Amino acid sequence: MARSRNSTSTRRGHILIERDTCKACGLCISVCPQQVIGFSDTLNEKGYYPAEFLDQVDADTLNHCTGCAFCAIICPDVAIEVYRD
Amino acid sequence: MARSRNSTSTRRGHILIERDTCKACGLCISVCPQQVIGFSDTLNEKGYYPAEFLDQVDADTLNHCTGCAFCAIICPDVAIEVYRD
Amino acid sequence: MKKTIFAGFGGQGVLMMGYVFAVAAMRDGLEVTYLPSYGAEMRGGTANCTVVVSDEEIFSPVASSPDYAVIMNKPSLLRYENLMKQGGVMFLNSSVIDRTPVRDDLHNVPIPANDIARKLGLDRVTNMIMLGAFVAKTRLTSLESIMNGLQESVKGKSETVMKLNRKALDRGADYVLKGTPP
Amino acid sequence: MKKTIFAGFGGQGVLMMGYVFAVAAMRDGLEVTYLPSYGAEMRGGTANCTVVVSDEEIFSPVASSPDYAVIMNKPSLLRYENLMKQGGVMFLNSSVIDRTPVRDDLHNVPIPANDIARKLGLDRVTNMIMLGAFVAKTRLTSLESIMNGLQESVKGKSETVMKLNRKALDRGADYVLKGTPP
Amino acid sequence: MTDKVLMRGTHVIAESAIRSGCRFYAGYPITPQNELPEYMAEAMMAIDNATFIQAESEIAAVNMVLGASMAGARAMTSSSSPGISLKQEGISFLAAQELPAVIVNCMRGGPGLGNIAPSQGDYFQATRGGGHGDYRSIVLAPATGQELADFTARAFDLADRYRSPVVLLIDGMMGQMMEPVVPPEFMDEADIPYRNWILDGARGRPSRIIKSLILDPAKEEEHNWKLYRKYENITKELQITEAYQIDDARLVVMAYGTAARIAKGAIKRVREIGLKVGLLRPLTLWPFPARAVEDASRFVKEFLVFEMNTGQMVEDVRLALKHRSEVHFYGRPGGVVSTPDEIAKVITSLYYRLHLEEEQ
Amino acid sequence: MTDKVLMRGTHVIAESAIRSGCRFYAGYPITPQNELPEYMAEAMMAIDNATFIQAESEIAAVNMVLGASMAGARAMTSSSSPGISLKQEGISFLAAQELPAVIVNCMRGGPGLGNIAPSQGDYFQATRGGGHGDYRSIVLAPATGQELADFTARAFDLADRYRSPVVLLIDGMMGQMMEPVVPPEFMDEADIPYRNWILDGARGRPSRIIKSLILDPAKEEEHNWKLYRKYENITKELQITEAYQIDDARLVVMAYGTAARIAKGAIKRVREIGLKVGLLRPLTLWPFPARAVEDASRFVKEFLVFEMNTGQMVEDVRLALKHRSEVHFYGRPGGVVSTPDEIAKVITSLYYRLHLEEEQ
Amino acid sequence: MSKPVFHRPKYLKDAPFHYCPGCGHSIIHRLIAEVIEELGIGEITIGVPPAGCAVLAYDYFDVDMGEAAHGRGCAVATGIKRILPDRIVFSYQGDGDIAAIGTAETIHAANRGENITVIFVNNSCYGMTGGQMAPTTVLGQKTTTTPGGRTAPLHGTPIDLSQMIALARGSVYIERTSVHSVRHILKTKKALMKAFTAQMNGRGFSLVEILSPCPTNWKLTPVEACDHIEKEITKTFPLKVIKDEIDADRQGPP
Amino acid sequence: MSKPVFHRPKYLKDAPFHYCPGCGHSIIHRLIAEVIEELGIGEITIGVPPAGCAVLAYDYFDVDMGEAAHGRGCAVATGIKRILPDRIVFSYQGDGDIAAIGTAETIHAANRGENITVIFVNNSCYGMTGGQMAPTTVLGQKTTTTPGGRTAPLHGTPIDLSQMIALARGSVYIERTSVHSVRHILKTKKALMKAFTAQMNGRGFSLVEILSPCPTNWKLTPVEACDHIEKEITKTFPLKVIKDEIDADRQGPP
Ligand SMILES: Cc1ncc(C[n+]2csc(CCOP(=O)(O)OP(=O)(O)O)c2C)c(N)n1
Ligand SMILES: Cc1ncc(C[n+]2csc(CCOP(=O)(O)OP(=O)(O)O)c2C)c(N)n1
Ligand code: SF4
Ligand code: SF4
Ligand code: SF4
Ligand code: SF4
Ligand code: SF4
Ligand code: SF4
Ligand SMILES: [Mg+2]
Ligand SMILES: [Mg+2]
Repeated sequence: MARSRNSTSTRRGHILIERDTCKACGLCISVCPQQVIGFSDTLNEKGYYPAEFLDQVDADTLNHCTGCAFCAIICPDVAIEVYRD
Repeated sequence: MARSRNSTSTRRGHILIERDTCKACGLCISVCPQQVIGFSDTLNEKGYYPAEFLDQVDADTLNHCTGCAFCAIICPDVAIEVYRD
Repeated sequence: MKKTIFAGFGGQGVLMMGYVFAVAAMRDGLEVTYLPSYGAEMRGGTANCTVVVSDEEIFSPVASSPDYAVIMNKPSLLRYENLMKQGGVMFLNSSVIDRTPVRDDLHNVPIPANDIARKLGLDRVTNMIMLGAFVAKTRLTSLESIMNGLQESVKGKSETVMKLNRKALDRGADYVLKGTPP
Repeated sequence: MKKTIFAGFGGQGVLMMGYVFAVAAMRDGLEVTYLPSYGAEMRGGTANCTVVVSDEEIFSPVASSPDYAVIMNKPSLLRYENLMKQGGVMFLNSSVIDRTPVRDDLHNVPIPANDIARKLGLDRVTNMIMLGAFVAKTRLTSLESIMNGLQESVKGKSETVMKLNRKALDRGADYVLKGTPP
Repeated sequence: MTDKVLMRGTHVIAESAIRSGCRFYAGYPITPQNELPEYMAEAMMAIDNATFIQAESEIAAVNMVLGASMAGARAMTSSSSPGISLKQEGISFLAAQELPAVIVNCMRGGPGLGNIAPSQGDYFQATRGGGHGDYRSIVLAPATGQELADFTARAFDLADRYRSPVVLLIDGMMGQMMEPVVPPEFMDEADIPYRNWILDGARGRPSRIIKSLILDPAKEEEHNWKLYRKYENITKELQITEAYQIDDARLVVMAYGTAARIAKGAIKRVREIGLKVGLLRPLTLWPFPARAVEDASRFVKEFLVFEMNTGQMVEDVRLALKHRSEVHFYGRPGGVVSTPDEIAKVITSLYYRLHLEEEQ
Repeated sequence: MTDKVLMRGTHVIAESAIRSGCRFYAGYPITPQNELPEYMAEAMMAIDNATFIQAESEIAAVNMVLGASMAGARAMTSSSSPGISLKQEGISFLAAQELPAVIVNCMRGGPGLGNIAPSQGDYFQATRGGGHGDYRSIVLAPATGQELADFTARAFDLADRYRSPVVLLIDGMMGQMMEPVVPPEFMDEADIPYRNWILDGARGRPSRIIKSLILDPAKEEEHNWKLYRKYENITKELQITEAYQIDDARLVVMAYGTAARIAKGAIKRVREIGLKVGLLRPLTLWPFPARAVEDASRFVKEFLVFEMNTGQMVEDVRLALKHRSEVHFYGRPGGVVSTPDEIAKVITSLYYRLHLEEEQ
Repeated sequence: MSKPVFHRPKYLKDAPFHYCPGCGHSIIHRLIAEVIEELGIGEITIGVPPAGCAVLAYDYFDVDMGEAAHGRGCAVATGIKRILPDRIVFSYQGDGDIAAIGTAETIHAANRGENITVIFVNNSCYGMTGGQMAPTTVLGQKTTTTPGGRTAPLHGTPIDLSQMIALARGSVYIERTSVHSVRHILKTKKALMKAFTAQMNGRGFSLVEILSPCPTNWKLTPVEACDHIEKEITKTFPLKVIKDEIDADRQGPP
Repeated sequence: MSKPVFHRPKYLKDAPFHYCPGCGHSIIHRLIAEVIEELGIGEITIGVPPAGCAVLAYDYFDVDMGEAAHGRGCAVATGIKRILPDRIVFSYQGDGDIAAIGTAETIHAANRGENITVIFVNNSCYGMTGGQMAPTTVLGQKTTTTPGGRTAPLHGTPIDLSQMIALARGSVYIERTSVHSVRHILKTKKALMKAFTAQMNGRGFSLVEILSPCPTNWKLTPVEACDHIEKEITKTFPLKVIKDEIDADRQGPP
């Protein structure tokens, strides 16, 4: 699996956020231990700036998703799917 | 005050029972420590055989009213007045 | 159509009297209504019921001007005397009613029911004595029907009790028919 | 009688716009009704209000075929375009509405209100910019009345804030009257 | 004849309900209908899968019935006037959610706490919907022990057929009085029509919702008109009356329940002195039997409405008559039970006043 | 002019109540009237001896009001349809105990949970007494912000004068809409008429009882007729209508509240095309202004009743008309608010249908 | 010379009680009247009677009395007290009235800390309506709606409303007493004194639950009924002070 | 190959929630749906939604759902369960719904030991009607009917209904949890599991009270709202198992 260049650990999981389901509550961001979720800077269909997974395969993040599912567990709108890689 | 002939102690109190107010519940009789209340054998206006004070001045009772007011305290129909002699 | 009111004190078996009579009349094939007094507010008060028997549809089950009254105590006499239909008949439990009615257009049948009952050894059948007298005099039903009614209403009563009841009914009937003294 | 609907997203100050306009019109001596959307079931949904001004009695405060609409976001455009009276005027916050109306019998007045507001340094006055444009164009009331209305509705607001609002109103007005670019 | 039993009105209803398949009863004590829950308490215990609950309040009772009805049971509650007032929200919900249920109101004198004597003060409440919104309950008004039996059975059928609450509107006298009665047959539970709308778990079918919240006014309007059409249907199909000596009548008395019994007695008396008076008795109060009233108005020009209240059904009579005949009213509110003699006097004096010239 | 304020209907009622001496409010949240208790919560805090209670339920609220009224306060509660259903027992008690109180029903679409849109589905409940027994509440139906102010003040006066519950029957739109309003004057509490019946402790006078339990039917009947006479009096003294262009009208529309506003707009439109149509608007729903309707029926032979329900007031119109004129009905239940245009169309098509021959 | 040591209290009207022989309501009425007299509050007291056997309480108490609908005593008392905070307001309620239909009104009045006194007469049945099960009916007790005796699985268990009310933070004084013996009657009077005094001092919600014999519906003689309380009912409803925070500082949050 | 470790539960319909951003109702819905799925009871479950923000719950749960009037969830659930004792019945109620207008229905259902599960969502306000004070509103909290913040003397103190219900002898399992953090969400799910399982085993009344953020009416961001629960609300409503008698022998008298 391709990893981003300057990350020290490897990505063990990833998440999918349903962009148009997200209401930008920010809870996932607040609970992600790896801080790999942030807000998008474009509006979604509903009119929110939805959450966005930063640790994409080719992204340049410091930490990496562990697949812990914290984000999904707290997401009120069931907008997140979590995968262990 | 005249006392009954063969009583050993003296009467220290007496009660008045409103005959027609009494409903013959028998509670006064059950609580009188001196057992100086009983049922009358004639009906009152309401149709009950009301309670009756046995320790009248000239009555022949073993025990004597002490004026403790137990009877009055428990009488549901406030039919009893108590006097200390 | 004949209206009868049964009235007395709470524990005098007044409702039972009316009920047994109503069942008996029903089994005789008559139309019948039975209306008990009700309402818990009348704590320790009087109990009464009205039975109407008729060979045609009964309109009002209410005791407006009853033809007959079976009166078990004094307060009931005071209360119902005025209601009676002119020429009506009042069966009075003379054991406890010391007063005679004031209206002179009524027939009064005094029965010393408590005394008779005590003779039979059981205060509780006072009502059956009154009922016996009532049936014997009014002929609204028969003592046999009453016994059937009784059987139907108090299922599971012992033979002895039924016999005692029968005796009470008979005594009541005898008293009013033959003047048998208590 | 003129009906205007103000519509947008929850936090866009839509109800305030309508309210201030209604107060202004009232102070001008007009008859006026203001009807907000209500109901907690519309969580996170659109907000709107209808203001009717008239020099005679107003019958229905409801937004049936409004003459004007002040539209703050796209969903509101979709929702209200069809309702508009023929020949009506729609004031569109073109900063966020990327779509043009489909009906060709309406007049559209696009105002890049968010952009103008950002220039003024305060996103929150977007609504005042739209209101300024609306008033300037429709002349249903004056900017002075609006300022009075504003004063009356938001008692205790600081001088600075009021000045900012005034500025916003003017910018909106200027934009539609003189085409002043944001 | 021999299968007749002498039964108290409340017991007749309870027993008939059970025989008609009622398997859920929830109620709260109130005089003069206490013997109904008491009978149920005993009887339901003996039946498998039958529930009696003495609820904590009338409101709880009606909402339990609503739940039981959702779950597919024939369900019933009973109370008397003040308790029925408390059930109004629940009845509105039953109507809105189209849930069958039987509600017995054993009316007493009122308003307020009033008394426990027989009365007919709740006619408006029952027929106009004391709850909120556009809805109706079917309202039945039996007047004899046998009718109590028959109409209780019928109430459950109607409730099912129309998916609607049905009110048995009686009074303290009807509830307490005993008359010879042949209770209805025991219903085979298999005969209760299949209901394809109940909530019993979405096994092998899509999940279901029973609700009355309809946020969109257009859809709520649709629902309202749907209910309305049902009510129109019921109005067409379910007008029940008893007519007594009205063929040659020149005055028709209208009364229901206990009042009707008394009126009948009165009519019998006045017939004996030659007065041409008849009785038209509604057995359905809603739908009000307007057709029968209208028919009668073709040949009778005078109506006397007699109610045990200050005048409620009289409005429906007026509406039905469309001013074709005169309507008079006699009422005794507050729990007073008139005698046939009293009503006979009322009838007689009215009759002579109206027909003086002709009678002479 | 300058003392006019733009106020929401619910706020107008709350403020006017306070100015009219209302010193006790208890209520329970329900849309679309939440702003009324919210306003009270804030305003009452600022007044000495004034009480706002957010009750645990509508039932608690109405019974708190009953207590406050017994103790001599001008007291009010408010709710919307389902909550008003729950208050029915309490309202029956208020009426029976002859206690003044003001009850606001900000009607929504129903029955059941329904929705929160403006509706007039509770007309029957309000005017016929959704509670038990023979009683009535005075029912007022303002239609503008200013009327809300004036009628709130009047409601308290009427409640006191007749010792009766008074219902302000409005709808969600009236409650939410803002209009310019001149609130009523602050009432001097000393001007509230002295009440010689309140419970405030038997100091220097015999103890008093306020109750509605009257076990003796004869006495309860007496009480019922006493209330009835009061109701007759009110019916004589308190029929309020607004007439709009009925002098030459050949068709009269009858509507109240929001429906009347819309109808007025419609009439204005059809007048423009020459149709002779007027509006007769009841401002008192109970007593229903039968006199005005009867008067109108002398020269108008066609009536159109327009309600935001499936047909309720139409019964009162029929009763009042005594079949002297034809009655037509148009209704929109469930929270749908018609437009003046829609009603204009209804009027026009009816008008032409009725007057075709003449119009040609 | 005889000295009267027991007299009819001033605030009991001179009317015979309609209660059954041996009914506890009568005793409780008298105690309340005594307390009112002894506290000197007869001219500032307003009582709220229930729907229940004590529905006619206004015929006995010689103070202002305003009737409440069944179960709504606490709501009505709240309304009165808020308008007349310097008067003494009590509601008198049966166990059906208070612990069934009136559950919410009672708990919430307590929770608001309404400065009223509630007398809760627990006779473990619906007396007035003919002896149905009450929420307080003890297990095994036969009533007209528990013909075979109350059992937990069929009818639920007896509810202890006073304990629940004690959890409501606005309640300051709650005691359960009884009137089945002279000693307990005297204790009950003390409890009533304490409750009314708490109100006079503006302390908040006070309630005295009183176990009370209902010989009629228990189908016992009055003497047996008193015995039944002693031996049976107190097992389910032990007599005790359930809460006493009369002297607690109640200004801050609880 | 990626393995999904979190998916949308089966018994949630594929409909977007109408709740505000960060609303706890949404999380609780999902947890219930997960529990229903994991226990395999989706085809025998019947839910009763409240009047409250969750009034549309039937649009989300893919099980049979029957609407109750405001506050009457426990009464309706009782009716359903008695008719279908082998189905699983739950009611879902807000704090206003259950602890104000529904106080009596809830306490008495618990007291009867109805074998149902109640989910009691405590967001310390009336969410749906716009944020009025609820009985559970904590002291100091500003709501539209406590504009200056709730104070004990003016508005009474927050009510702890779960504690009261624990006193009802027919209740077997009562726990208060929260959904303001991942850890608490997981605990909440466990509590729900336990409650539903208790019902499946016929043990009696179970209730899970869940502290739930209402960012909208608290006027906080969702993240702040969660923080507020942790720091403030749990002071008044501590998280704990309030009662666990699931395994107790409940045949005899209590
Ligand atoms: C709304 C309403 N429901 C029911 C009744 C009937 N009712 C009158 S008193 C009573 C209960 C009496 O029991 P309790 O409160 O324990 O008092 P008790 O008679 O035992 O002293 C009931 C159910 C009523 N009057 N009003
Ligand atoms: C009888 C009745 N009264 C009032 C209402 C209005 N109402 C709907 S939801 C609600 C309370 C909502 O609060 P809560 O139960 O705490 O639920 P939340 O919205 O906070 O989840 C109220 C009062 C109603 N629908 N029915
Ligand atoms: S699964 Fe865990 S690490 Fe990955 S994004 Fe979610 S919270 Fe962060
Ligand atoms: S928790 Fe869910 S709704 Fe909230 S920001 Fe993250 S993805 Fe969006
Ligand atoms: S006062 Fe005491 S001793 Fe005298 S009769 Fe009464 S109980 Fe007995
Ligand atoms: S206690 Fe009173 S009522 Fe009872 S028997 Fe004695 S005197 Fe009579
Ligand atoms: S029924 Fe019981 S509570 Fe009622 S008066 Fe008789 S003994 Fe007292
Ligand atoms: S108002 Fe509160 S409880 Fe309701 S949906 Fe919004 S956040 Fe959730
Ligand atoms: Mg009791
Ligand atoms: Mg809430």
